[in-house]
Amino acid sequence: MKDQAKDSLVELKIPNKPEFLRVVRLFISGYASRWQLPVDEVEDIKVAISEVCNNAIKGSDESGEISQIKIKCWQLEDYLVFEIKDKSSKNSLIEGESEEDGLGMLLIKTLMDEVEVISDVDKDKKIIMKKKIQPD
Amino acid sequence: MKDQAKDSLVELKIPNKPEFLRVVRLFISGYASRWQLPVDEVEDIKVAISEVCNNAIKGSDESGEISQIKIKCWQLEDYLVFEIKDKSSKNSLIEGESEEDGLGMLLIKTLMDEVEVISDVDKDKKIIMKKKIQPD
Amino acid sequence: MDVKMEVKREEDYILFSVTGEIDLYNAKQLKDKVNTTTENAKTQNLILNLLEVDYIDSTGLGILIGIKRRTSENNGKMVLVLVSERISKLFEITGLSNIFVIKSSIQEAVEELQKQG
Amino acid sequence: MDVKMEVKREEDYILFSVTGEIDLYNAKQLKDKVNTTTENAKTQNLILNLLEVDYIDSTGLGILIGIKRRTSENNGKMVLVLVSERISKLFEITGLSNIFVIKSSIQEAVEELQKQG
Ligand SMILES: Nc1ncnc2c1ncn2[C@@H]1O[C@H](COP(=O)(O)OP(=O)(O)O)[C@@H](O)[C@H]1O
Ligand SMILES: Nc1ncnc2c1ncn2[C@@H]1O[C@H](COP(=O)(O)OP(=O)(O)O)[C@@H](O)[C@H]1O
Repeated sequence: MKDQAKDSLVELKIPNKPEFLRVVRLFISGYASRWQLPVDEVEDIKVAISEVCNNAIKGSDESGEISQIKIKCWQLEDYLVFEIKDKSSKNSLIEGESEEDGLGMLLIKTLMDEVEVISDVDKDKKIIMKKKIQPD
Repeated sequence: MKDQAKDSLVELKIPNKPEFLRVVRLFISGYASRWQLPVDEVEDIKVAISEVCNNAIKGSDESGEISQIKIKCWQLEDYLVFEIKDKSSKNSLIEGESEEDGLGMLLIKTLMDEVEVISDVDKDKKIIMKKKIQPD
Repeated sequence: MDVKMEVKREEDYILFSVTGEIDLYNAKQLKDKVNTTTENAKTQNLILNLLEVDYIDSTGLGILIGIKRRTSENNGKMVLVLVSERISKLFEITGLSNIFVIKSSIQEAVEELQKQG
Repeated sequence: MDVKMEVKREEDYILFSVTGEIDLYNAKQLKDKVNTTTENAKTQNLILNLLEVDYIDSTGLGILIGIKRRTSENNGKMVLVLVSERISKLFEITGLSNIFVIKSSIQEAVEELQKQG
């Protein structure tokens, strides 16, 4: 990992349960504030990441088994990069059936500059999202 | 790890740099709010953990090499348990020389119900702190 | 849950005022509270005052859609009260700003309901 | 840095008003700003208005001690303005509440300086 990424790399792991969504939101506010981002951009990131977590939590309910959602954030040149990994969700972190899921995906794709889904059936589901920031 | 701990286990890793202290503070607010703690208790936890992070950051400056501070939080019966690990700090996570360090230690020991330092020279420095909460 | 909802029953509408963050954790509780309140109420006209809502996710938006659908089925009218640019942005992105009647004060919402009378 | 400091030079004291969170990240910047401002100022009497400070750590407390020491060396007086129970609790725990002169309004702080005149 490049140095710049290394000294901006922060990782958060939460159980895939809805009561920890608030921790994610506050964590993101704290992280994004590190780069003096305008409030609106911080909120965009917060919503997008929360929606991915929503999918991971909803996708995992049936199994009932507690697994972790892993969120990694780092800076790469003019971007903040957010990688979210989750084991348990059956469907991919971004597709979903219900109307709500559709809203969630629309929010993720609109609020983030780049969205990439890397999900192979057996291993982790992974989504990488990028948000452009002025160079620090 | 006991089930109760497992479904309350949250982990945060930050670089040992002062600009990430704010992430820790917001993260703690989010985490502690999960247990409907009175605001004053949330602030106690925030100060105690930040002081341990201060020591880890100050202790690491000389080496200049970026390492991570790992913070784990979980519930154990009537307690919230906070474990903080850091590789680089020469001195232990709780001792310190300067007047400031003295203040920090005093705050940590006063604001937390239990404080245990486990630091063996070569491996990680580790401190475990507990705060009593009403059973959830 | 980090959200609060106050209910005010009026002659020809019920006012729900929500404060805080609406997410996957507490959205369902809100929906249940609205549904039980309106169940056999005299009026099916609702005003949802979101002025103090500072965060809403897709589940929150989803319950608003559900409440609107139910209100229409019961021949009621529903008006949202919303000014926050932040929250409005989410309504616009999802196209929901076209589906809901949105006013910027409770007074305007009440007038809107009377207009549609 | 997530902290702001405003300076107001008066005839017989300098007023520093701090807003936000004082931590390891920004404490030194605050100290430098106070020191450069008071360096060759007419008066060495300082009022540090902490009414809007919602977080302070040991480094923050440390710089307050340093500023007080320097002020005394320059035969100046220093008064803190503080009401937050949260912050006062940290002063009490560390015993600093006995070291500093602490008032609950700027007005009281000014009167305190005039008294010691
Ligand atoms: N995601 C969450 N999971 C669990 N508890 C939460 C969460 N978010 C907030 N809380 C806590 O719920 C408590 C109650 O929130 P509050 O807004 O006061 O509503 P109420 O007191 O009516 O439940 C607060 O102390 C808050 O910290
Ligand atoms: N720990 C931190 N590290 C870096 N930047 C931070 C930190 N905390 C806050 N900031 C950011 O610094 C920016 C400036 O903070 P602010 O309080 O507006 O003071 P100023 O604008 O005078 O620097 C804010 O956007 C905030 O997000």
